[in-house]
Amino acid sequence: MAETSKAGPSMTGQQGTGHSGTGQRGTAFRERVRGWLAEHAPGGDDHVPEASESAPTEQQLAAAKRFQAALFDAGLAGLTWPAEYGGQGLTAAELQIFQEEAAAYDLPTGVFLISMGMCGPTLVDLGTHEQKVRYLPPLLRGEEIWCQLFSEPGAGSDVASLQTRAVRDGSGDWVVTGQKVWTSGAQYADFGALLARTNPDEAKHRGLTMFVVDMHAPGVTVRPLRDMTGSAPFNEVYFDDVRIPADAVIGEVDAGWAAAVTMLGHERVSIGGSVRRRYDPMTFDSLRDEARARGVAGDPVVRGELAELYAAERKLALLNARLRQQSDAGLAPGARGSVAKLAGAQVLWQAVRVAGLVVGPRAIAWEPGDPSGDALALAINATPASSIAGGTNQIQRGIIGDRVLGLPKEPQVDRDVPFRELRVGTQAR
Amino acid sequence: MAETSKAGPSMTGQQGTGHSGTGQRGTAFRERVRGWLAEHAPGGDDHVPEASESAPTEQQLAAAKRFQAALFDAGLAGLTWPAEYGGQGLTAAELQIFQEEAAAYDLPTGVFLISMGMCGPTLVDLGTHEQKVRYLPPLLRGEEIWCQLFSEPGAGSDVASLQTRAVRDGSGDWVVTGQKVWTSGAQYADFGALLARTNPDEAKHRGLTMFVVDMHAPGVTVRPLRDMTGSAPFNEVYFDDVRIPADAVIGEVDAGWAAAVTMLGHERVSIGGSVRRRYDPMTFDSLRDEARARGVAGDPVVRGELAELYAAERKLALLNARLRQQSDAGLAPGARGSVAKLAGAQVLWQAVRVAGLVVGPRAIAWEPGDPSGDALALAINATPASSIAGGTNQIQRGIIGDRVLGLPKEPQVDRDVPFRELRVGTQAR
Amino acid sequence: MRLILDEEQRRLADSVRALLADHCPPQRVREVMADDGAGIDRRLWTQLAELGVTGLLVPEAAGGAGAGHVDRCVVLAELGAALAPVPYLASAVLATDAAIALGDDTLAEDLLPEIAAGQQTVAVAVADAGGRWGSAADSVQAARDGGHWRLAGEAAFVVDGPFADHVLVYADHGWFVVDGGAVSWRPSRTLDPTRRMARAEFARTSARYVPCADPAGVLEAVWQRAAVALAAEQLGGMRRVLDDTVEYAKVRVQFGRPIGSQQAVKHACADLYASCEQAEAVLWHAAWTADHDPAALPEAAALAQVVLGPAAFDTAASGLQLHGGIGYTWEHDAHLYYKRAKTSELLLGTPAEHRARLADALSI
Amino acid sequence: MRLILDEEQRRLADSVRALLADHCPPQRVREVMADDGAGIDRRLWTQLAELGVTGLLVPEAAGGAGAGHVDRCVVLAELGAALAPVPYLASAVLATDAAIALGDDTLAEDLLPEIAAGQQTVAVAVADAGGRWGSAADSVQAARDGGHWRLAGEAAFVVDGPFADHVLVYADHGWFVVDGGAVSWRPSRTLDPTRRMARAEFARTSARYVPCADPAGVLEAVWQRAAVALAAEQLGGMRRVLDDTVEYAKVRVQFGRPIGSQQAVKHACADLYASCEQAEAVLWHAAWTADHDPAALPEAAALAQVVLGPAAFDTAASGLQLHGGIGYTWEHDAHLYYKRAKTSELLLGTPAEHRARLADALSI
Repeated sequence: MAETSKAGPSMTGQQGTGHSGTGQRGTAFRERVRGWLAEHAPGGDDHVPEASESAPTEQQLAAAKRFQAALFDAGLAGLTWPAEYGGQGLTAAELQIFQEEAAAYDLPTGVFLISMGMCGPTLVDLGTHEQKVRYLPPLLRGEEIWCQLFSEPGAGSDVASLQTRAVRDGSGDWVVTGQKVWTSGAQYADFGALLARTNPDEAKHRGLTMFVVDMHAPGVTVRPLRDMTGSAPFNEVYFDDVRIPADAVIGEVDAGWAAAVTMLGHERVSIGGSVRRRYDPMTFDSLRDEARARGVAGDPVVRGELAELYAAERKLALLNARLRQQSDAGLAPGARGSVAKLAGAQVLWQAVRVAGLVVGPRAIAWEPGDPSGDALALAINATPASSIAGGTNQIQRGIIGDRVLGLPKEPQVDRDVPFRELRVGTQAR
Repeated sequence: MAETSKAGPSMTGQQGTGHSGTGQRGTAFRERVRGWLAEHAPGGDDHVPEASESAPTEQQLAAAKRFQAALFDAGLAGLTWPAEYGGQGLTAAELQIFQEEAAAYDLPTGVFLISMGMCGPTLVDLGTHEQKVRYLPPLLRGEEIWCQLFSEPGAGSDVASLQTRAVRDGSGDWVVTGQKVWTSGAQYADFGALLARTNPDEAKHRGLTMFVVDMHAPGVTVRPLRDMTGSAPFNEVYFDDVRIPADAVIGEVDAGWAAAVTMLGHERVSIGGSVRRRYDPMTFDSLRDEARARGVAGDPVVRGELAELYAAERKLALLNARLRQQSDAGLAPGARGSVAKLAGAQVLWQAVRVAGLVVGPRAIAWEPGDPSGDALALAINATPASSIAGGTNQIQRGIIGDRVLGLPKEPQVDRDVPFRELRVGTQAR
Repeated sequence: MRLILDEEQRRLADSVRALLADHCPPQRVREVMADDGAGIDRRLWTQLAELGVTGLLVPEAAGGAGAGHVDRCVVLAELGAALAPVPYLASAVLATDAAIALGDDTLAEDLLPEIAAGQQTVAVAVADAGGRWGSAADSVQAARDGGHWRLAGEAAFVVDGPFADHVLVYADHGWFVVDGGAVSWRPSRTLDPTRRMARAEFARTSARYVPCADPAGVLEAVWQRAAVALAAEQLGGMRRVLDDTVEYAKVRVQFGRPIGSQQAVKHACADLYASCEQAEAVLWHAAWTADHDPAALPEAAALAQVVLGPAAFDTAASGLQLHGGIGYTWEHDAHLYYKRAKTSELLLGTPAEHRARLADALSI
Repeated sequence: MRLILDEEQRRLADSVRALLADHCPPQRVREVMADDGAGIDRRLWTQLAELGVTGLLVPEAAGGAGAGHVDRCVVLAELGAALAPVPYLASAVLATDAAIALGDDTLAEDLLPEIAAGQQTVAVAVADAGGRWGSAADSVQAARDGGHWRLAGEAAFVVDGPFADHVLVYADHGWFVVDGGAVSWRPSRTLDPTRRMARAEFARTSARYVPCADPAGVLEAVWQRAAVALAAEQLGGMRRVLDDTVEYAKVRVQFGRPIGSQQAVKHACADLYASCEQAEAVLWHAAWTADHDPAALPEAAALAQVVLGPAAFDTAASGLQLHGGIGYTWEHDAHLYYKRAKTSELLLGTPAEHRARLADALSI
């Protein structure tokens, strides 16, 4: 690793190890990115938190949009998107280089994560030419933000059991009624990718359709949803007879499940490749420093636990690096990305345990002015999200078993039942 | 615990803690048992191993039968069985006292474990008067030994999918063909409790019947089955047109599943209450002594691991003691006994890990003359049995979920299918 | 050794549970939690006193019930299950045990009848800012000032300190009692919003010295009894989480059937149950030992925290996980048990320290 | 840093795998295992030599392939998957690495060509009866006897010792080479019947001293390379167990459907897969580091054993468990992987010692 020690991301974090794209073109691109970031990356105040932290302020939102516009102007937005719609038409290698360089900064890109990582790529894949022309350039210029509207109170892991209805009226428009939940960014999003049931007489995976919905349309109500950390990075979104024009369908009518699978595939990649915050109390680096500061780093038990935590982080980082190398070599990670998600959650849970040993009672009560106490508590309280959000650990194991290992499916009692006859959520029977 | 410190079982083993039956009658009985054992309990050479050790020698077998006869003569055999059939007509309290006192010895009762713990009690519950008169007294006198014939190569966890057939011929006799496996003691058993399919047109749980089978009958072939420890405490038993008279049915024809459930209920109690060997390398006591002998007991990591192992043993021992107290108070353990089985396996797996830390490389290679090396290797190699034999951990968790917690059943694809249409084992489709 | 409750103890559990069901539903816990001015539920505390459970370990002569640790653990398990915001751990456990163990008649006569009657609450300050049990011995200094003593310095992790009428302080390796109102309190931020803790600042604070032959012995005795009492709270939380999770698994439908019919959920529930059952046996053993076999208490108390600490947290975390997204919301109660369990796991030291204590008791 | 195999390495893996499939099926492993006279499969060893893999790390000048650790790990993974009874770990890893690290031309010229050609095998003796790496330094004494040296004492845990033509001994804190035939061997009983170990007794055994500036440094270098090589074997075993278990889960029917459709089995298989994938990344990183970044090897090698040791055992144990009763039989191969994995987990020290090594490397 000597060759990579000069710069770049922490070698011990969950993020990548080593660099990709060492060809000449890659080197030139890396230099350009590095130079641009050194000049334009804003300071920590502009940091826009991702989910499981608090919602961004107006100022942060404005700064984020400005930064995205600057990225666009510099030719660094939509690296892998078609040039025709404002992208740069480059490859995954350049994207990887950009992420590696960006990892050294706390870029204010959090609010665009879903827009850029999920909604945009899905439009690239499935949108009509008109949709791409209308939506992609403003997105890349930081003018419009998107959110994703899949989950419902009664449809968590089992997304396909969702109950939000879209009914076509005489004019050809659709009228939407229902409730979504866990929607990041709904309070500031301009558009949403909405999954709704268009044919309840079909089995649950059939009869769904994906729409572009204008979040400012009449009948859309957004309510913040507090999570267990006490902050409200998510929302509930209510649809009360919201009208959507016929040309807002993404993909085909009643083929929404396939569109959703496409989008969730981008989500896994996006999660695996997301940029980590520079300071996180729940890492080996932080906890080793804590242990040193508290004088317990020499305790053999603490030492062993720290070494195990390092090993857990490192094996995950190396797994991710290997997945990327395989991907570069033409073997897309696909469902194997679930391994990284599963392992990532396990590392965090392990870190919570180690934090208790290292920090001791100070992890449970601290002085009001002590930001490290607040940060540690937030990290402890955010950890359950790692094994729940984006598909629970149980769901990830099922994905690995079914799609990677090819194990036989469980008996599916809901496969061929018309949706209107199905029990879902916790509704009365 | 000061009041219980004078005698009795190890306070740290997985076996009980504290004594039951402190009433006057109990005290007198305890004195009698203690006195008799002090006088009659044979030395270690007569020890008859249980499953997962090697098969007993002829001499051990003879000694075991003599010891059982002596127990019978002393009025200490079949403590809870009806006096009418040779038992003592006492209560679970006396049995508990006996087991507590016996725990201090290495009694040669291993070969009778299944006879006394499972087959006998099932005959008491379900046998005809004639069957009880014929079979129970010789069993208690140590003259006849029984084995249990349920499991088959294709029917492990799913016992009810067994394929051994019993067909009634013109004379009213039954003719049995098939193969059993995992049969402890078949090589020296005189009788077996056989579960066979008598009606393959019924669903799998129906159409089974339990029989008494004479293990010396023509057509019965017993072959030793080596397990991963290298010893052969189990057997395969082949039935090749074995004739069984009509009066050998235990319970009702085609009601064998209920009979099997009755017998397996006794098995759980029997496992929970079985007498432990005095020396076992895979206990806290042994590993603490090992650690001291090797000078690593002061290592903080080893110390912590030993304390955790102690805690695991102790919480299981206390759980068992509590189950007994509840049982004495009228709350039968029932399916909750699965918790003890599950926890018992977890303790052993934990001990294997701790043994590695304590013993180090000497656990993997040792001098030919070193019995502690052999014993430790045997214990490491026998540990998988703890989470497989008598129902895998997975099966135990299902039992707890279904019967203790009342969680909904899984979809059962084989519930109402005639057996002959069902896929079982690994047979071709 | 008795590991199951008798009829009277079950009735005690029932009556506390009924009181809490009526007067301390989750909504009430959240009201108190949100009100930094209140911090504890004084009405509920009075009701518990009227029920006669605030002075369970106080001798009858001092107006208490003269009952045992098992009885007190019965109450604590219910309080832990309900996350009841009352100063029971501070006043009816830590302070009561310290006042009894100190063996000073004047102190006992002053404090115990008031504690038993629920008229006054008492807190205990034994730790410095690092949180190690007994470390206040060095962070709070005592000096004689004429006929009085004065304390100077700081103690932290004082559970329910700001609401206490008196504070027992382990200062300068001895025991002192001070008026709660004479202490300068700085409420701490806490992981668990239902368990208040504070720093106590002493600035030449007038104190009364409590004569005691073995102050460190009292400190240790209080730890052991606190370890048992906290374990009872932990068990109560575990039981509640298990019950809620099993109930949810029965009604929540995904993929066309209740999630409890899925092995991933069912087997996890079975593991929770197995953990609870063993934890419960360990708890009642520890409580019984505190009552009947004090010589074995160092081991039994350490065992209780070695087992219950991590088990309660794992149970809370697993229960939350099995609820999925709803369990991660502020509105659902799962997070309150999660935060309480993590707090309890570290309140009396880290799991590694508890293991070391157990190893000491076993002479490993 | 490269964590995936290139085309040539994949061909190497394929050719070794094909050879082992033909000449080292499980039945063959069991034959050699049952034959205490044989102990190793000499014919297979010759075939591996003909394939050119016994001298992968031997420089081309000495008749070897001059290849790297990644290539050798490719071979070791296949040998581990097949449990091949050949002295590869002893001769092509431990002895080769020691001979290279010692840097003594005479020794290298004597041993390396023979090792590469598969004509002779060499064992390494570094541990005393307690098994700690390097402890033979004290249990075997060296004394000068005229122009010669003589060794006296005992070394243990000598992998494939009795079959070796030469033995490299770490005696008296220096390195010596002795004739295998001059050593008095006492075969040990081993947990793993497919990996032979023995005690070597030296009684004024004639030895040749190997001049070396830093004998302890060589000892450490050999450990690090052995840790990487053993990790490759461990990975091979893990992959085989995973494949066998998944295959079995697809065909074994219980309760009317394949057990692999049950979440208890499916999710356990997923966990095995996740463990394997991470272990593989760690292994190739360690091998790459050994080839390209020696300064980082202490960390990477310790990491490999911290991760692969327990992971391989847990995988073997879980795979056996998922086979149920059949996995517990002698006839099924699951137990061979279980015993090998436990052996490998402890062969180079305990997991706690590996963690301590990693902590050292990280300067914790």
